[in-house]
Order: sequence, then C-alpha cells, then structure tokens
Amino acid sequence: MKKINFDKVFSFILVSLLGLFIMKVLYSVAGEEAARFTADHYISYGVDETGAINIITAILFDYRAFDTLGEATVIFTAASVVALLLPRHEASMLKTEFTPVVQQSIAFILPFLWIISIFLISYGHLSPGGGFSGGVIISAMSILIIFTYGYRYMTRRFNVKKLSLIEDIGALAFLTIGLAGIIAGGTFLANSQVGIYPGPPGELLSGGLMPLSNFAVAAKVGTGLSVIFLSLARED
Amino acid sequence: MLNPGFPLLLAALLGLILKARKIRYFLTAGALIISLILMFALPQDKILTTASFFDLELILNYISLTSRNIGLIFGLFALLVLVYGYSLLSLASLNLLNIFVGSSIAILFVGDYISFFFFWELISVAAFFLIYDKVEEKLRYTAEYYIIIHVLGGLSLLFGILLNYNFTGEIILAPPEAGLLFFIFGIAIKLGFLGFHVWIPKTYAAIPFQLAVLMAAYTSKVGVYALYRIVELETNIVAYFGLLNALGGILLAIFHSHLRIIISYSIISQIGYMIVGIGLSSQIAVTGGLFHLINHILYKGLLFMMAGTICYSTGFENLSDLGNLWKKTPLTFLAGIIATLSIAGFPFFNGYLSKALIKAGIDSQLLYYGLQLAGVGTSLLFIKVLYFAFLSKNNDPDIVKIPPLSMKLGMVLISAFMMLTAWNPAAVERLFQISPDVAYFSSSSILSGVLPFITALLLFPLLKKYISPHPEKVFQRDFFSKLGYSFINLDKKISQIHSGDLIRYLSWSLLALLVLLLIFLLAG
Amino acid sequence: MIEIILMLLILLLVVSAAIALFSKKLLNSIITLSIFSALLVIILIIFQAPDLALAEAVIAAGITTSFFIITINKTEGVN
Amino acid sequence: MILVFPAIAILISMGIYAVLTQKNMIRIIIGISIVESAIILLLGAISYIPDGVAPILDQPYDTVVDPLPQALGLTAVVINASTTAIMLALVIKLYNRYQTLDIHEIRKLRG
Amino acid sequence: MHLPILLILIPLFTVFSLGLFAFFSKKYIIPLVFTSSLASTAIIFYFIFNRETRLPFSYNLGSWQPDLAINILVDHYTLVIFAAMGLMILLSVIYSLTEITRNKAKFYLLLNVLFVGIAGMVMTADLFNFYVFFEITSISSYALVAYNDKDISLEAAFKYLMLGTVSAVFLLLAIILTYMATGTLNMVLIPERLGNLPVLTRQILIAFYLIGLGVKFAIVPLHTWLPDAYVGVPITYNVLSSALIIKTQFFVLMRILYILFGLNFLQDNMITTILLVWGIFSMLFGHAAAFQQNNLKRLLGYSTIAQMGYVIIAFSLGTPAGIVAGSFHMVNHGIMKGAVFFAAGNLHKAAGSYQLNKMQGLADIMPKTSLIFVLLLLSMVGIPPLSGFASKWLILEAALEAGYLLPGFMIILGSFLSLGYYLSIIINIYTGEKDLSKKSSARAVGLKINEILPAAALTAVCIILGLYPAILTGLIDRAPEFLLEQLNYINIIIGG
Amino acid sequence: MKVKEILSLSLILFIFWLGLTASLEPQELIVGAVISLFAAYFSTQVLLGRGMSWGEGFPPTFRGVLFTFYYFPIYLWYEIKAHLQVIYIILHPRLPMKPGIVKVPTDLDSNYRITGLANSITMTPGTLTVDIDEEEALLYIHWIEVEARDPYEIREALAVPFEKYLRRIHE
Amino acid sequence: MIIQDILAGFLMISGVIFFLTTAIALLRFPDFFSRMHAASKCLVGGGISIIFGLIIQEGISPLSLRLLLLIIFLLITTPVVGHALTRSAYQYGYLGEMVQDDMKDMKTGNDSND
Amino acid sequence: MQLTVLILIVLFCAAISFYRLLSGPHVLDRIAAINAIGIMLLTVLVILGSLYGRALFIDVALVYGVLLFVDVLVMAKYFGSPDKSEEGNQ
Repeated sequence: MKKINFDKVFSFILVSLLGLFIMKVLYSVAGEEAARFTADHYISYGVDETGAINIITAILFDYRAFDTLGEATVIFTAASVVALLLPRHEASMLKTEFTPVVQQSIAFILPFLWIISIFLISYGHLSPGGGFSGGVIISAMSILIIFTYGYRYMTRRFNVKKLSLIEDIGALAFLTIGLAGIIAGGTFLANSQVGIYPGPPGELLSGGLMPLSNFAVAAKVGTGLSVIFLSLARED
Repeated sequence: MLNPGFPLLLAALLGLILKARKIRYFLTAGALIISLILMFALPQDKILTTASFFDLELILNYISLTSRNIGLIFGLFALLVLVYGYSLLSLASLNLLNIFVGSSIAILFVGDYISFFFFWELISVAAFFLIYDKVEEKLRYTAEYYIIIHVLGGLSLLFGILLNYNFTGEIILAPPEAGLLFFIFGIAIKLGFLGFHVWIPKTYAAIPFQLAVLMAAYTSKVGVYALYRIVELETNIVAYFGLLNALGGILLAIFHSHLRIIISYSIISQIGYMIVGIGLSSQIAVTGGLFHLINHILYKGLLFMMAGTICYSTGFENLSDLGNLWKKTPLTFLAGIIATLSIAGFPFFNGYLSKALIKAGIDSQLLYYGLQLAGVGTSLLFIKVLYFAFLSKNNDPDIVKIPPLSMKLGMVLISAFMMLTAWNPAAVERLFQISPDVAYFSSSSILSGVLPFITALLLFPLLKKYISPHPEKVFQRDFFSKLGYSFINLDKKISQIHSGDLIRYLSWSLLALLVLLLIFLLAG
Repeated sequence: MIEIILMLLILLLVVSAAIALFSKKLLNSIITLSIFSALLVIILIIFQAPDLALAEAVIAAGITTSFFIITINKTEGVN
Repeated sequence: MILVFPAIAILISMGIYAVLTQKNMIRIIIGISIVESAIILLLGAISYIPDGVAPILDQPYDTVVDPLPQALGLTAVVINASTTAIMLALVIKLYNRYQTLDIHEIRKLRG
Repeated sequence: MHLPILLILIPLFTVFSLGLFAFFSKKYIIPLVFTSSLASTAIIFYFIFNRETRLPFSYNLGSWQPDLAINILVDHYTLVIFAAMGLMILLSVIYSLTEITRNKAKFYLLLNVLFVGIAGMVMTADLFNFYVFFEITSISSYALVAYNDKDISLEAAFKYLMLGTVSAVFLLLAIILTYMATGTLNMVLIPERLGNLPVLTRQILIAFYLIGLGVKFAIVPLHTWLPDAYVGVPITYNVLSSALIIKTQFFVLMRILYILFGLNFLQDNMITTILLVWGIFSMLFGHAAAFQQNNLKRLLGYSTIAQMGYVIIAFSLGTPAGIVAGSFHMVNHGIMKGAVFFAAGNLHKAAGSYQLNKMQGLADIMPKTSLIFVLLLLSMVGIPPLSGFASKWLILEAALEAGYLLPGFMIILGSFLSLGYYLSIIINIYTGEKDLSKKSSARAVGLKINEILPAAALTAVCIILGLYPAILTGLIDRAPEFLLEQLNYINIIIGG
Repeated sequence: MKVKEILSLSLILFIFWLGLTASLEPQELIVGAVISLFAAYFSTQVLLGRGMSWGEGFPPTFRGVLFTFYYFPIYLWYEIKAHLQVIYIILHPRLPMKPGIVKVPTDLDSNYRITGLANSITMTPGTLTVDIDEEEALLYIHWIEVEARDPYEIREALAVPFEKYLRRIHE
Repeated sequence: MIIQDILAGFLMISGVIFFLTTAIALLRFPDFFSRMHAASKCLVGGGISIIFGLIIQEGISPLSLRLLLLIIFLLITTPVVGHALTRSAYQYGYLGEMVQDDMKDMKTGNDSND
Repeated sequence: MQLTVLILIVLFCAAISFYRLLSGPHVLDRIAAINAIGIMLLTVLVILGSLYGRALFIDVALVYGVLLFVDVLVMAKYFGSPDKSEEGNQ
C-alpha cells in the first residue's frame, strides 16, 4: 500500500513538473508573434489558386495532399490491423435487443444519413466536412446497422471482404487522382497548379479534382472504419 | 610476394574443401615448408605487399631479421609438432592449426598496426576454436576464458593503436608516441605478465596435451615479439618487471604439482627472462632475449611433449599420482633430463647460450643475481618434476597406452635439434647478424650457468617435503573471473529492473524527459 | 463575453476530463469521454475551426466512444 | 486565447498522470486519448486570432484564422483514432489471452 | 524526374492493390510484392549509382512553389538509409516467402506500409509530413509485432504501442510548437526563423523531439519495448526493425537536430554532450543487460540497443568524421544484424526455439549457418577483417579526433562486454552431446534457397565491406555536407 | 411497387438535400437528384431487408400528406400540455407523481405505424414507450402519473389521439 | 420585426426554462424512468424551442433551413433514444417505485421478441 | 449579446446535469445525463453558429447530433443488458 502511494506521489511530481514545462514553452513560443506567412498565402491566394473556398480542404487536398495520402494510409493500415488482430470467433457480448420501434426508426433515418454524408463529402471544398467526416458518417451508418439489426444482417450485405475491396478501390482512386497531376505535366498530386480546371470558386463543381479526391477518401474512410467496427463487434 | 604466413592461411581455406585427414596433414606440412622457404627467399627490409584500409596503407609483408628468425623457429616448431602429433591431431584442429600458426607467423611480417591487430585477434580466435570442444564443458569454459582475456588485451591494443594514430597520423608498426599504456596492457595480457598470467596455466593445463605443446609455443611468444617491436623506453624499468616475472613465475609454480601447471608457470618465469633481455637497452641483451625466445619454444615444447607423453601413457598428470617411470619410459625420461638441463641453463644445453647472452647484457647487479635466483628456482622446479615423476617410489602407475612412434620421433627430433643449437654460438651470431664480444664457454660463464643447477640440486633434499606433490584441482577462481562474476551480478540487477511492467517503463521514459528538461533548466 | 463562455467551457472540459480519468467505474469514464469531446467541439467552434470541430465530433465523440464501448463490453462487461 | 494554455498543460499532465497511476488498460487508453485531445485543442488554439473568422471564404474577410493548424489537427485526429482503434483491438486480444485488464499483471515478458 | 516519389508510390500502390488482388486470387500476391520490391530496389540503386549526377534531388508535391508545398528531397545523407534499404527490402521479402504461412496478404500489406513509411520519413522535408509517415511506420510496426498472435507478441505490441503513442504525443507537440514559433513546417525554412527563440525554449523543443523519437530508436531508458518486441515476431520484422526502422528514426532525429537547430546551437548548449553521454550510457546498459538473456532474439535486441549507442556517440560528435562513422555503422550494423537474424531464423527452424539452451548441438546439424553466425558475431565484436571492425575503427577514430578520449575508451569497453554474450551464443550453438541419441531437441531440416540466400548474401557483404570499407564510405562521405551545414540543405530547395 | 417507393423516397431526400444546400443552382440540383436517387435505392434495396422497409405507405396519398400537416399542430398541442404538466411536477417541492408501467393495446397493424405511435407517445412528456409486443399489438408505456388502471381507459388517454391520425396518414 | 423578436425571445426563454427544468429534474427525480421523462423530452422541447427561436430571429436563410432540418432530426431521434434507454433499464431490472407494472408478466413470459 | 447569455445559461444547465453524470447510481442514469448534456451542448453549438451568422457551423451541430444519437444508442444497447450469465446466444 505504501509503495503505491509512493508511486502516485512520484507520478504526481513528475507530471506536474512536466505540465509546468509545457506551459512555459507554450507561453514562450506564443509570445514570439510568429510570422504566419504560409497561412497568409493560403488565405490570400488559396481560393484563386485552388478554386476551393474552404481553405482547409484546399490545404488537405491540394497544398498538403501528401499528408492526406499518408493519413489515408494510416486508416487503411489500422483497418487491416484490426481485422487481422481480432479473432474469428468471439464470445457473445452483453447487449439488449432493440425493439422493432428502434429498428424501424433507424430504417427511417438511414437514407437521411446518406444524404448528410454525401452532402458533407461533395461540399467538402465549400463548407466544413469533406472526405473524412463524410466517410465517418458512412461508417456510422454501418454502425447503426450492426447495432440495430445485428452483425449477421450486416455481413449478409457487406462482409469485411467486400468492404475491404471498396476500401482498396477508394485508396487506389485517390492514388490515381494523384497521378493525374503527373499526367498533366506537373508533379504527383498536382491539381489546380497544372491547369486542371479549378472552376469558379463557390460552386459545387469546382476545385479541380478535389471533390473526386473527397469521394475517394470518403469511400476509403467509411469502409475502413466500417471494417474496424465489423472486426471489433464480431460476435459469431 | 606473399607474407610467409599466408600459405598456411590459404591452406586453411583449402582445408574447408579437402576433408581427408592425410591430405590436410600434408597440406599443412607443405604450407609450412613453403612458408619457411618464403622467409628466406624474400628480400629483407623491404615493403613487399601493401593493401589499403580506407585511405591507410597497410604493409602486409615486411621481413626483418628478427621476424625472420622468430618465424623460422615458429615454422620449424610447427613441423615438429606435426611430427609429434601425427596420430593425435584431429581433422578440425589441423585446419585451426593452420590458422593459428599461420597468423602467428604472419603477424611477424606485417609492418603496420592494423594488420598487426588483425593477426593479433586472429590468433586469439583460432586459439579459441582450437581449445573449444563441443562436448567437454571444462574446455568450453577454458576457451571462453581464453578468448575473453585475449580480446580484452586486443581491444586495449586497438585503443592504443587509435590513440597513436590520432596523435601521429601513422599506422606504421613503430614504437608509439601516444597510448603506450594501452599497448603495454594489451601486450602484457598476451605474454602472460605477472598479474595477467592467469590464463596461461588455466589454458595449458586444461586443453589436450598435443594442443598445449602447440599453443604454448606461440601465444606468449607473439607477445614477446610485440614487446620487442613496440615498447621502447629510455629506462630499464621493463627489465625489472621482467625479473619480477621471472621470480614470481617460479614462486607460483613451485607449490603446484600438476605437470602442465608447473610447466605453464615456468613459461611465465622464462618469459620474465625474455623481458629482461628485451627491456635492457643493450643490443646483446635484446638479442639474448630473442634468442631465449627461440630456445624457449624448443625446450618448452619438449617439456610439454614429455608431459604429454606421460599423460598419454599413464593417464595421470599430477605428480602425486606419478612415480618410478624412468624404467618404463626411458626415452621420455631422457627427454625430461635434456629439457630440464636446458631450461636450467646448464652449459652445453639449449638454454645456456641465450641466458649467457642476457647475462652478458646486464649491467645491474640486482638483475644478475635476481636471474641467478630465478635459475635456482627453475632448476629446483624441474628437479622436482623429474624426481617425483620418474624417480620417486611413492607411486607406481602402469603404462596403459604405449605412445606411438610419431610422438617419440617428435621428442627425439626436438631434442636433437636442441642439442645441435646448443653447441654452436657462431650459428647464433650468424642468425642474428651480431658479433658480441661474449665468451660463451669461458669458465666464469660456465660457472654462472652451472651454479644455479647445482645449488638447486643441493637444496632439493632440504626443500623436498615443502614442495612435495599433492592432488589439486585445475580450476581456481581468480581475480578476473571474480570480476566477471560481480559484473554478472550487476547484470542480474539490470535485468531484474525490466520487470515487464508497462507503467514502470512509461515512467522511465517520462523521467528521462524530465531529467533532460531539468538539465536544460538548471544548466542554462 | 465570449471569453467567459470559453472559460466556463474550459472548466467543464477539465472537469469532464477529470471525471473520465479518475471516476471509479470504467463505464463512467467512457461515457464522460464523449462529453469531453463534445465540449472540445464547442471550444473548437469558438476558435473558428469548424472543420476540425467536425472531425473531432465525428471521430472522437462518435466513433471512438463506440470503440470503447465495444471493447469494454468484450472484456469485463458492465461490471 | 492564451487562456487555453494552462488548460492544455493541465490536460496533458492529467492524462499522463492517469496513464502512470491507473491499472486498467482501457483507462490508460482514455488517458492517452485525452492527451491527444489536448493536442488537438492546442492546434485549435494556435490557429485562432482574435476576431478572425473560419477559413471558409465564401466572401472576402479581413481577418481569417490560420487554416494550417486546423488541417494538421484534422490529420492528427484521424491518426489518433486509428491508433486508438488498434489499441483497443489489442486490449480485447490481451484480455482473451490473459483474462485481465490489469496492466501490472500482463508481464510475461521481462528480464 | 518522378523517381523519388515512386519510391513511396510503388509500395503504396502495392498496399492498396494487394487486397484487390487477394480478393480474386491468392497466387498474385507474391509476384506483385516481389515486383514492387524489385522496382523499389532498382530505384534506390539508380540513386546510389548516379549519386554524383542526380543528387541532391528535390521534388515538390503538387507543383507548388517550394515554400508552400511538401517537398521530397534526396541528398547524400539520405543515401545512408537508401543503402540499407536497397539491401534489406528485397532480402526481407525473399526471406519472408516461406516464413509467413498464414495471412500472407496482410503481412505483405503491412510490410509495404512499412516501406512507405520509411521512404517517406527519410525523404520528406516537411515536419508534419514526417509525423504522418512516422505514424505510418509505427502503426505497421505495432501490427507486425503483434502479427504472430502469440501471447507475448500481443503483450509486446501493446507495450510498444503505448510507449510509442505517448512519445508520439511529445513529437507532435514539438512539431506544433515549432510551427507556432516559425509559422511554417518546411524544414528548409524553419532554421532561420527558429533562431530567434530563447535558448531554453529551443532546448525544451529539442527535448521533446528527443523523447518523441528516442522511444523509437531505443535509447536506454526508452528502450524497454525493443527486447520485448523482438521475441515473438517474424524474423523479417526483426531484420527490418534493427536494420531500417530504428535507424531511420535516429536518422531523422539527427536531421531535425542538425538542420533545424544547427550545429553551433547544439554544441553551445551542450546538447551534443548530453547525447554523447546518453549514448555511452545506452551502449553500456544495452551490453550489460544482454548478458542475462536466455532468449536469442531478446539478446540480440539488447545488442541492437547497445549498437545504437555507438551510432549515437558517433553522430553526437558533431564532426564530419563522426557523421561518416555513424552512418557507416548504421548501415553496417543493419547488415550484420540483419544477417544474424536471418541466420537465427534458420537456426530456429532446427531448434524449434529461441532459448539458447535449446539451441545446443545446432552446429552439427547446420554447420554452415553456424559458421555464418560465428562470423557475424565476431564481426559485431569488431574482430578484423570483418566489417564490424571497420565501423568501430571509424567511430573510434572520429571520437579520438574530436578529442573525446573517454568515450573512445567506453566504446572499447562496450565491445569487450559484447564479446561476453556473443560467446555464450557461440558456445551454446557449438555444444553437442557425444551420444547422438541424446542430442537436444534440434532436428535436421532442409532449408530452402530463399532462407539461405539472405543470410549468405549479407554475410558476403559483411566480409567484403570489412576488406574494402571504402565501398560504403565512398557512398556516404558527402553526407556530412548535408547534415552539418544547414545552408547546403536549404539550398537544395530554396537557393537552387 | 419498388420503383414507386424509391422514387417517392428520393423525392423526400431531394427536399432534404435542398434544405441542406439551400441553393437552387442547376448543377447542385442535378447532383442532388442523382444523389437522392442513389441514396434511396441503396438504403432501401441494399441496406434494408428482412421486413424492414423504409415505409409501407409509399407513395403517400395527397390526403395523407395533408393529414401530416394536420397532425402536426395537434401533436404540438398535446406536447405543450404535457410539458407543462411535467414541469409542474418537476418544480413542485414534493414531486407529486405516481409512476407506473401500463399496457396499451393498439389496433394499428403494421410495424411502421406502431413505430410512429410509439415514438409519438414517447415524445409526449409524461409517457414513455418501454416495450412493444408485436404479436398482440401491445404497447407497454411508462406513465409518470398513472391516472387510470383499465387498459382501455389508458388507451383512450394515451394512444387514441395519435392513432386516429396515424391511420389516416398512411391509408 | 418586433413581433419576430418577441416571438423569438419567448421561444428562447421557454427553451431555457425547459432546459433548466430538465437539469433540475435530473437532479431531483428519484428513479430512472422519471428522469428519462425529463431527459428525453423537456430536453428536446427546450432544444427545439431555442432552435425555433433562432429560426424566427434569422428569417429565411440557409442557416434557418438547416436549423429546421436539425429540428426534424431531433424529433425523429430523441424518442428512439428514450425508448431504447428505458427498455434497457427495464430489462436490466433497474426499476424505481411504481404504482403499477403491467410488464412483469410479459417479462416472465416470452422475453425475446425477434 | 442575448445569445451569449443564452449560451451561458444553457451551459449552466449542462453544468448542473454534470451532477447526475457524477453521481448517477446507475450507468443508465449517466447515459441519460449524457444525452441531456449532449443535447444542451448541441444547442450551444447551434446558438454559436447563429451567433457567428454562418450556416456552416450548423453542419457541425447536425453531424454532432447524428453521432450523439449513434453513441447513446450504442450505449443503450451494450450497457443496458441484464447480466453475462443470463445472456444467451442472441
């Protein structure tokens, strides 16, 4: 008992000192009034250069699309890992069966979720959202289906294999979109900079290849997270 | 343009393919002969072969007089061992012998520190595998001990080399300008200096006797050669240390009764002679030391052969189990007598000339009488051996195996060779290309050669009961292994703190961060 | 004015983090985590980061909570 | 928005404290996710400048907050979620093997 | 023109299409993976052979001007990791062909993700992009550690994951703080802006970077995951981890320290000294801890920790010679350790266990593999003429040249300590019973060519490097130019 | 008729889309139409099955739509009334309530309508649908103030007002 | 305009009152079911009132359209949540005092429905 | 101005509801509290969106609403079941 207390005291001192240091460095860095020249460029020219009025999407899918590619790879890997790790046979879980009321209500809600997710994806360059958020809504749909109708119901329609296939296709599509930049004479992941039509800012069909990338990423993320869920919730 | 050691190393490579024992045997012998021929055929004092390591030039072949002489005896002795061990050397050990002897010879003819270090380590590695045995745990332990202590010395040497290289920018094998201490430490381990000597009795008493015959001739002699090449001091301090070695070796040996332990300790003592010789600045003494090295290889080989033959024929190696053998093995007894007289420096025997040379080079009374005292001790020691092994009636072991002809032939050949060299000081002078003004066979020097032996002979009856044989274990824990064990205990502690507890690990890493931050805060 | 709201939110954030970390029952921790994320979302909205808030809302408040729930259910159950 | 910095420091410290003192693996994961959330909060805070508007420029604005940290935050959120998913999957596996969630008992590997 | 990005794209394409191929037929997996690794290796060797004409090479993604976009660049310092990659990618794939029996598609997926991560980490010139690739590498590492699905591998993966995640938080924090201070993430633009910060702040940043990456390259108090993780994993991971992953993390840390903060700052504020002392501590600790190990892989894991200590010492000298020596040892240790692990995997085939006392008598069954093993272990001790001696020589020379006598002595001491436990391996392997019927659990197995080839090839490389170390030093001798002098690095992208 | 159902659902979704985008530009309308069709098809034909349809009364008759709008204010009135009641209970110092679960039979036949009824009842403060029994068409309702014990009285009080309209909406 | 403001203000204030009552109810109510009453409905009532107030204040704009969608969404989801939670509580056996429980026989009878 | 006061009051309500979150005797109580706090925070989000006058912010609220719904449903499903022993297959 005494030892545990000692550990706690030790940890407390440790983390409080650490916290003080973090605060110190935060204040000292924040006091520096950093030049935001990258940000200023994005804000001043971002809309014209990329055709997307959501600068964040412009950054994610054009200026720093390489990060997004990496991020997509991370989700892809995570989905594969979770699917690899979790056992095929799993003990049953504690759960309540939902009544038909819930099931019917969710059946009612699902199409709307589709619309919301596709809205988020396709308006990614115009409003908050984009491939990731929309993809997560798609996976939320699969979560709802798994939870209300059961795992088997879901796997009859979409099993892990099929979902992974879609994920692969989404990821490959993103890569291919990146290659378009090379074909157009620029570098990898080049978009508006190589003359791919950026469109009038503010319209749905603008931002060059950005909506397409958004859809590809959404397919990837949505199915990827669904795969993670299916794997985690595996119960037969 | 080969280094004389390389034929043997090549033979070792060939030996990987040739699996028949006889072919390997003659391959080795042939390689040895080629190597001997090379030593004579190649021009002296000329850089013959070079290689490069990074941008450093390695001198792979540089034959000097001294190295040729030592190489000569190395090669000859290897041939004699081949004769002696015709029926004893196994297939694998033949190949390792190639490497061992090859690298021992090769190290004599290199002209830079890196190749020197390379062969220095190769000797250790080859010796390790020579000693190593798959089945016997004792030998495994011995091999481990051997290589650990030699690699320690080697690394020390390496550090010295680097310090020197860093200081001078040269890697030519010459007395270093920096890091001498590390050189000396490395060499001291190799040549079994008092305090670092423990590996010698440990190894030579544990390994099969045919290997002891072989190995005793090379390892420490390479050390002596290195001492000769590397350590060059203004003062004679090294010589005094050598005296210490000579006396200490005897003191350590005299109370033991295992044959090979005794011989091993006497190696330490004899190496003391060589150190005295090399440590002195006079050329005569140095030549004497080197000549003593040559002689020592021969009579020590003979002694080990004798011990080996006894061991082979009776199965015993401890003096407390032996006795009354002179009739049963007269040839061995004869060899023993020759060897004893040689090692005691008795006139007209092998060791006499070199000891006389060393004594002639000595300019200090202390060293002179010290060496005489060591001579008394050595004589006493081997009189003890001869007495208890061959003459004493306490025990009467049977001959279980008759030694094969090859062993006897080996002993005979080496004895003959010893006797040949013992009477011909002119040959020695020709060999070393010096003409010292030493009267080898003047009455005073004969007297100084005879005196220790006679003294010992007289003293022996008095001291017999103090040094009488007793059963003993080969293994003792010594300072080095105690150090090792205490280190291992420390390791256990280190191992135990890896308790497998993730939280502990995490707190370590955070603690590291915090310590880092605090250092920055407090120091800045 | 908005600073006061922010202060209050941050206070709630820290409190909910404390509950999530140190409450006795694991379930409470997990369900409080979703509130923690919701508060974070609001703070991010105040910081004018709608995209980040959206991502935090969908991923941390939504998906991760479900991950946790499934995990706890598969391991030690409600108790 | 300097107000937020103490909160960030507190959250990070608290999360790490929980990681160091809690036994339950899931709780440790919660601690880590709170630390990560604090980082996200930091990203939000550094992007903000007073009276700035969100970087969605449907019309020209005078002051716009820094969009880059937000984009980074988005990436970081996704990465964190992936890591958390893997952690939880591992916890499930470990529970099946060791029948415990106590981190102090999961130590077959030691030495 | 697009070559460096292809180094990331080819494995990435493989990753994404593996599932697609595996969905239709399993037999396409191996050819696909093999082709892709062959292509990657070819690109790497193209860079290596054309280094004088093609390097330094920069590539900006998205055709943006360099200060906005993420840049990828290959310079002479990058070649250090490239050299290791060029050897390891193909060999590890070759070895894993027979080692992996279940879930092949997943394994190769993870392996290729690993390659993507490593290539990205090495080449990227953007801090956050580096973080992303860092996470990619880490996640695939965690997964590969857990891959064998044994109790211990899961436990190790969890521990690794925890330590890695906590440290990654600090790395991310450091990156964000750097951004806060400079307003950019481009490693080329940061140096001049970072100089205005107070010293203590910069030191704290360095501490965060150090801890964040330190866990991954297993500097001592942060090393704890490594021996655990090495025990229950496929040999391929062992090889890649010690030859590539750890090295890459350290490689990037050095780039961050030397490029972002600058040599002068590091030396004036005793960061190099701290690193030096830490490296020595790490090395001695690793060697000491290895003594007590009974599991071969665990022992080799500790030995890797210790060997990283040498690399840390060499790099923290801050001299060109030190950088070259450290780089040499990075590659060289990768080769040696890789070969040792390949050989250990083969020995395991016969012994059925990695416990040292169960490996007795293997020398009779597998004389050649045992011989290779002995050679490699001797090489790691630093016995000439094997390549280990060359790297030790270089490190020592660099240390002494920089005036650090005590560290040099410690390196010698470390080598000596390492001999002790390598001997115990050799002795265990070369122990046999006289009575053949009593032979330990080892049994004769036929090794396939793809199992023998990697170890043999790497051993050959080891010997060749020992005899002609200039092959490798010639490759990396310009590395210090791009590490120690910030301007050279900056000019690749900005100055032209 | 599947096609009809999909089309009508997609019409509703399209309206939802319009609400989300709040724009009448042609390209957005086209995209919206495509997306709603896709979503309708996908969610009804691929995701749902096993007796779980989005709605049976599709397409609704004009009267049904009309009744929906008619239903809404009534519902709102009930809700406000009940809200006040609950607020009264909450703020009353002694919490005057008599909670209990009551059984309410209903004569609505389809799953779909029962769901509507249950949700309507749940939305009304003071009552909560706890469970339903499909076979016997029973609703179990938690009532914060149990005023009646007889199932039919309860039904009069709780379900009938909604049932009436629900039936009409989806006739 | 004034009417708009007054209406909006009224709705918002009532929404706040709903919220307050919810909070108080959560504090005061003795058992889960009654808390659920407050938590699922007064709450939504409050939310809807406030949002409606915002709509009225805003007039017709993209923002108010979205707010309307949000209201619809809340109206659909909240009863489902309340229903699911109460059913869970009943199945768990987490019951408060009740004057009547018609569900007892059903629970002992056939529990499974699906 | 009124809107910020509104936010404060709603947040205050949420803070009160934290009591139930802290002390709820049963996990379901806590889930109810989560639901309550969640919707209050949703309202705060909405008010903030209205305060800043940009429709974009409502998207966040909408999405948060969806996810809150999913969350609470999942909690209800997995935390509201009797016991492990009584739990059969399906």
